[in-house]
Amino acid sequence: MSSALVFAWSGVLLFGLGLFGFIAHRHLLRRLLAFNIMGSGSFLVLIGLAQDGRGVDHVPHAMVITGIVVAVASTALALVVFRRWYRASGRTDLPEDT
Amino acid sequence: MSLRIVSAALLCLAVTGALAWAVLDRPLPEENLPERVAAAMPESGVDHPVTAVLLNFRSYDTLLEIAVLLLAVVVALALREAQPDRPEQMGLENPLLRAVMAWLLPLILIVAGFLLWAGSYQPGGAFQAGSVLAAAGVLLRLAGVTTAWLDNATLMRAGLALGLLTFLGVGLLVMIPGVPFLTYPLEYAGTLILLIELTLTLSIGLTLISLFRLTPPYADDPDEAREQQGKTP
Amino acid sequence: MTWNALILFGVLATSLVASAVIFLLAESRHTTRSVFNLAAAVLKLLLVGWIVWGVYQNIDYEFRFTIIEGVDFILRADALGMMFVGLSSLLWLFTTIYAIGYLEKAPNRSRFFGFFSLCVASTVGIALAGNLFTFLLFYELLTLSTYPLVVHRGTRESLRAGQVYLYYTLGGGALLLFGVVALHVLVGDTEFVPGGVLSGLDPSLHPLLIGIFLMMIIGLGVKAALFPLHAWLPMAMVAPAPVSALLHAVAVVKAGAFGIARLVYDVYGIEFAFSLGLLGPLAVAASITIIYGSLRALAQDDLKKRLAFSTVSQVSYIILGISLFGPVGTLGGLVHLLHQGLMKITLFFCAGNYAETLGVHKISELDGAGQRMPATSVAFTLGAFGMIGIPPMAGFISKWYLGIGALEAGMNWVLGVLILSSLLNAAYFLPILYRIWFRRRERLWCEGKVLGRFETSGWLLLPTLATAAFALIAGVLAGMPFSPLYWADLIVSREYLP
Amino acid sequence: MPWLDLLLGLTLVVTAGMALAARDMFRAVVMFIVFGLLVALAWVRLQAPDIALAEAAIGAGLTGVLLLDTLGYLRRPFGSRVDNPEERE
Amino acid sequence: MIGLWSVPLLFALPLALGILSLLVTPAWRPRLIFVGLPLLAVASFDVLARLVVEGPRIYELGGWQAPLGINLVVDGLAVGMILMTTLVASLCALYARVYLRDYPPSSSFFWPLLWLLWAGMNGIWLAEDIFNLYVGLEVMGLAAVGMVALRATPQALAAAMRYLLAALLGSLAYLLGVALLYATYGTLSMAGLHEAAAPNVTTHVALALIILGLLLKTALFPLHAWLPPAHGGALTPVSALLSALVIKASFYILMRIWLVLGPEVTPIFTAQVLGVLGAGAVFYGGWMAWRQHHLKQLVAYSTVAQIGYLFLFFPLVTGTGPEAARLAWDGTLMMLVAHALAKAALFLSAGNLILAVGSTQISHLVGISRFRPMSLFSFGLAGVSLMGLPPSGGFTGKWLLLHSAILSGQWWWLIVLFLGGLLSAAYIFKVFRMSFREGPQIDRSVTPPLTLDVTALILASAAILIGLTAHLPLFWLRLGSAFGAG
Repeated sequence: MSSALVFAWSGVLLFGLGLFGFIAHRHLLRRLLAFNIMGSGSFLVLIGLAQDGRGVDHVPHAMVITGIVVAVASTALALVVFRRWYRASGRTDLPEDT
Repeated sequence: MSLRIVSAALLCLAVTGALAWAVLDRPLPEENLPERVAAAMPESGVDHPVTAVLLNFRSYDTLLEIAVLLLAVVVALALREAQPDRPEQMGLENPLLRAVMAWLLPLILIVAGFLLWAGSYQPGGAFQAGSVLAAAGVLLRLAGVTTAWLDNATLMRAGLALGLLTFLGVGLLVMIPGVPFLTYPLEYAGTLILLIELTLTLSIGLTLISLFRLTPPYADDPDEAREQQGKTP
Repeated sequence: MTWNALILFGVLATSLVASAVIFLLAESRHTTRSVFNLAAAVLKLLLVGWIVWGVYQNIDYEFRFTIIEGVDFILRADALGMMFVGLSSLLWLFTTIYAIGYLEKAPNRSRFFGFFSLCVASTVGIALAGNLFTFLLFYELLTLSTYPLVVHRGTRESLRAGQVYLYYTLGGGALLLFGVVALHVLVGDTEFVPGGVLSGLDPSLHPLLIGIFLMMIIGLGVKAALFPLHAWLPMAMVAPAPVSALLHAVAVVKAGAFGIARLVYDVYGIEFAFSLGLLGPLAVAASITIIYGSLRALAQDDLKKRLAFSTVSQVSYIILGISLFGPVGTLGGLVHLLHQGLMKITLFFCAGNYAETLGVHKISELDGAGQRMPATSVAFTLGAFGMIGIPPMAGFISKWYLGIGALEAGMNWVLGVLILSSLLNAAYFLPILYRIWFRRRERLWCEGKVLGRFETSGWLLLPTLATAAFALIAGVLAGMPFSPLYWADLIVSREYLP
Repeated sequence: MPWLDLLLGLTLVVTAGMALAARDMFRAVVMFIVFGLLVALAWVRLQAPDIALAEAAIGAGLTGVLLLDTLGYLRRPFGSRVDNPEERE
Repeated sequence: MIGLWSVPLLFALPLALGILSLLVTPAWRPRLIFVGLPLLAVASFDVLARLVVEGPRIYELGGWQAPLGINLVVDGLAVGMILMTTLVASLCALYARVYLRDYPPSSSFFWPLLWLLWAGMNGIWLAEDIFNLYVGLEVMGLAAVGMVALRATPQALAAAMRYLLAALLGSLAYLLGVALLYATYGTLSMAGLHEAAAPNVTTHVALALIILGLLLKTALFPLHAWLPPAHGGALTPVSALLSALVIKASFYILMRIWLVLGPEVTPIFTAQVLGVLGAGAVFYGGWMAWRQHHLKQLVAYSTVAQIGYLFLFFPLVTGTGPEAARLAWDGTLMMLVAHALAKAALFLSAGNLILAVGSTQISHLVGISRFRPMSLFSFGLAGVSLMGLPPSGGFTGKWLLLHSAILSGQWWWLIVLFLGGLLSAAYIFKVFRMSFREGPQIDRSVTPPLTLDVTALILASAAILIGLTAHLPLFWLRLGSAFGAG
C-alpha cells in the first residue's frame, strides 16, 4: 500500500463521514463543515488515486487548487446567505417543509 | 434515532462501500498525462508544472474559477444592498496591534510578492499570494486601521474586476494572429502569465477580503441599521 | 410552391388569419370585426367553390412540408374532404351571421369570434388533412379551440360542461395519438389513399391492427358522440346557440364522424376493414347509439337537450352508413354527413331564436309559438321533417340509401333499426310541432326586447331560413349535379373503384 | 507500509469526526481548522506543496476565519427581528 | 478566422459584461444588454452557420490538444443549446429590464448575475472536458443561487440556501465521480474517455456518483424538494431562466456522459431506473402542480413533472436498436427545447397575470380573460406545448418518444406519456377555468407594460413553431453526434 493510496482511503472515509454529517445535521454551519470535509475527502481521493503507483501528477494538483478555491467561494457565499437568513428569521436551520 | 439519521447512515455506508469497492477494483490507466505535461513544459513559458497547468494548459478552468470567486462577492454585495447594514465599526483602536502591524504589513507584502514570483518555478502562485494579501487585509481591519481606499466602492470594484478583465483581455488579444483563445505566443508566454498572475493576486486578495467584509457586521440590529442607512446615505 | 397548393392553403388561411386579426382587435371595434369576419367567410366560400370545381375535374391540390423525418404536414383536396370543407365553410358563413346577431351587446365578443374562426380553421384542416398526422394535429386543435366557446358564459354550469368536454376529448385524443403512432411504426407516414394502406401487412399483425382500430374508434367516437362516449354533448348545451350549432352541425361531432370515414376508407380500406371483421361491430355500436339517443331525446323537456340527444342519434347514421359494406350504404352515410348538418343547424338556430325572442327554453312552453314566429317555426318544421325522414326532405334520401345499403350488405336487421329510429324521431319531434302550431299560447313570454322589423332580429332570421332552404333543396333537387347526393356518389365511385 | 502516513490518514478521519460530532459549535470550528492544517500536511506528504499552501491559506485559514466570524455573529443576541420586509408578489 | 472568435466570445463576452455591469452605476446595468444581446446573437448564429457549412469541430483552447489542454466541442447539440440559451435568455433579459424597474435598486445585481450565469451555461454547452464541466456547473449554480436570493426576503433566502446545499452536494458527488474516472482512465477529455471506457466496477461507481450528483442538480423526483421554493419564489425573470435553462444544463451533462461512456458501460438496469424515476416525476409533479394554490408554484411543480419526460431518454436509448435510439435522441431534445421555450413563456406570462391582479393566488384570477387576454393567450400557447398537444414542440417531442417506445417494444412508457399529458392538461386548465369564470371580480386590474406581454408571447409562439418546423433543428442537433448519419 503506497502512501498515496493511504490518503485515498482516508479520502473515501472522509467523504462518507462528511456525507453523513451533511444529511444528519440540521444546523447550517455544521452542514457547511460537513461539506468542506466531503470536499477535502474527494480531493484526497483524486490525488491519492491518480498518484498511486504512478508518481507525481501535476494536473490533478491544479484541479485541486481550483477545487479549493471553488469550495471557499461556495462556503463564503453560503455564509453570506446564512447570515442574512439568520438575521431575518433567527433560525440556524432550514424550516422542515416548504 | 430519527429517520433522518438512519437514512443518512445507510446512505453513508452505501456510498463508502461502493467507493471502497471502486478503489479496490480499479484498473490502471493507459493514458499517461504527466508525461504529456513534462513534454509540453518547454512550450509553457514557466518552469513550475502546476503553474503551467493552471495558467497555460488548463487556463480556461482558472478563468472560470475566478468567475466563481467573483460571483460570491456579487451575491454578497447584492444582499447587502437589499438588507442595508449599519456602517461598519469593527475592530478597536489598539495601539499595540497597530505597532505590530507596522512591522508585519511590509513583511506580508514581501511574502505575497515572493509567492507570486516563485510560482513560475516552484510552489506558489496567484492563489497563495492572493490569500496572503487577504490575510493582511483582515489583520488591518482587526487592528482598526481604516483605509479609505478599501471603503471606496468604485476603486474596490475596479480592483475586483482587474484580474478577470486582464485575463480575458490577454486571452482575446493573443488571438489576433489567428490562434485560439488563450494561446500565448511562446516568446511572451512567461511575461503574459506573470502579468495575469499579478493582477489575479490583487483581485483574489480583494475578493477574499470582500467576502470577509460584506457579511453583516456584529452589532446588528436591523431596524437600527436601516435608520443609520437613512441618515448617512 | 405551386399556385394550386397556395389556393389550398388559402382555404385554411382565411379563417386562421381571420382568427388572428380578431384576437388582436380591441373588444369595442364590433363593426370592423364583423365586416372582417364576414369577408373572410365569403372569401373562403369562393375559394372552396373554386377547388370543388377543380376536384370535380380531377385536378390535384396538394400542400406539404416536412415536419420531422418521415412525417409530413399534408393538405390535400379530395372529393371526401371537399364535401366536409364545403359544408363547414357554408355553415361558417351562416353561423357567423347568426352569432353576430345573437351576441349583440354581449361581453367577450373578441374572444368568442377569435376562437370561433380558429375552430373553423381546425375543421377545414381536418377535412383537408392528407395523412393521419395532419388529421390528428387539427383534431386536437379543434378540442382546444372549442373549449373557450363551451365555457364562454363563464357560469359554474358551463365551466363544469367544459371540464367534462375536456376529459372526454383529451382522453380520446390521447388514444387516437397512440393509434396513429402505432400505425406510423408499422407502415410509415400514413397518407390517406382510397383503398387504404394496411392491406399488404403480414397476417400475423392482424390482431394488432384490430386493436389499433378499436383504440382509434374510441378516440374518434368521443367526438362523434358514439354511445357510451356521448355524455359531454348534452352537457355542452349550456353554451350559446351558435356554439351548439358549431358543435353539432359544423365542426365537432362531424369531425369525429369524418375521422371514422377516413379511417375506414382511406387508412384501413373498406374491403380490408370488412375482411378483418371490423364493420359488423361498428354497425352494432352505431345502431345502439341511434336507438339510445332517440330514447333519451324522448325524455327531455329542454329543447336544446332534446336536439342534443337527437344529434347523438343522427350522427350515428353516418357511422352506420360507413360500416355497411357496399357502395350504396356508403352513399347513404356520406350524404347524411351533409344532410344532418344542414337540418341540425336549422333546428339549433330555431331553438336559439325561440330562446332569444321569447325567452323559451322548454318544449312545454312553446305552445302557440307558430303564430308569434311563423318563419322560424316553418324552418323548424322543415328541419324536423327532415330528421324524421319524410319525403322529399333531405333526411329521407339518407335513410333510403342506408336501407338499400343494408339490404345490399346483407345486414337486414339494420332495416329494423332504421324503422324503429324513424318512429322514435317522429315521436320526439311531432309533439313539438303539435305544440308550436296547434296549441294556444298558455303563458306569457318575456318579450321585453324589440329585436327588429321581423318576428326576430334579421341577423337571426336570415341564416335560419337560408339553412332551412338548403335542407329542403338538398332533398328535392337531390338528382341535380353538385347536390349533396351527387357529390357523395362521386366520392363513392372514387373510393370503390381502385 | 507507510506507517506515518497511515497515522496521519487516521488522524484526519478522527479529527473530521470530532469536528462533526462536537457538541459545542466553537469547538467544532476549531477542530475543523485543525483538520484543514492536517490536510495541508497530507498534501505535503503527497508531494503537492502547492496544494498544501493553498489549503493552509485558503482551506483552513480563510474558511476558518469566515466560520469563526459567523460564529461570533450567531452568539451576539440581537433585538428585534425583521418582519418580512415589503412582500411583493 | 472569425469562426475562431465567435466560439470563445460565447463565454468571454458574458463574462466581460458581467464584470462591466459591476463597475457601472445601477441605472446603467440594464442598458448593457443593448450591447450584449446583439453581439451574442451574432456570435451564436455565426457558430450555427459554421456548423452547417463546415461541420462539427473541436476548438483547442490555448492551442493545447486534449488530454493536456481543454477542448471545446462545437457540434450540433452544443450549438443547439447555445441558440436556445441565446433566445430564451435574451427575451428574459428584455423582460427583466422592464420588470425590475418596480423593484428596489438592489435588484440591479440581477444583471451581473445574469451575465455570469450565461457564461457558465455557454461554458457547459461547449465543454468537452469533464473537470471543466465541474467548474462550469459551479459558475452557473452559484449565479443561479444568487439570483434566487436576490429578493432577500426570508423565504427567498431559505429557498436559496436549500438550493445552494443541493447544488453543492450535487457538485461534490459529480467531482468524486470525475476523480474516479481520472484515476481509471488518466484523462478528462470526453473523446479520450469514449475511446477507453470499459465496463468495470470503478467506472460504474463513478457513473453512479455522477448520475446522483446531476439528478440532484436537475431536481429529478425524488430529489426535487429544493426546486419549487427556488423557482416558484424567485423574481419572475429569474424563475423563467432557472426553469427553462439552468436545470437543462445538468441534464445535458448527464446525457453527454451517458453517450460518451457508450452502451458497453451504461447498464440497461440503470437506464430503466432513470426512466422509472422520470415516470415518478411526471406523476408526482403533475399531481402536485394540480394541487397548488399559487400560480408560480403550480408552474414550478410543472417543471418537476416535465423533467421526468427527459429521463425517458435513458431507457429508450440504451440497448435499443439504432432507429429507436435516434428517435429517442430527437424526441428528448425536442422535449428539452420545447420545454425551455414553453416554460419560460409560462413563467413570464404567469408573472404578467400576477402583476395584473396583484396576487399570486390562482383563485384571484377570476374573469381575468376579459382584461388580460394577451397574457392569458401566451399562457395558453405555452400550456399547449406542455400538455403535448399539437401543433407544438411538446407534441412533436412526445410523438418521437412514443414512436421510439413502440419501436423498442417498451410499451410501459406509453402509460407515462398518456397520463402525463392528461395531468398537465388538468393543471393548465385549472388556471383557465378560473380565468374564464364570470364572477365577483377583482376591482383593479393593472395593465403591465407591453414589453412584458410581447416577450412572453414570442417565447410561447416559438414553442409552437418549433414543433411545426422541427425537421431542420433536429437535423442540426444530430450533426456530430452518434445519430448524425440518420
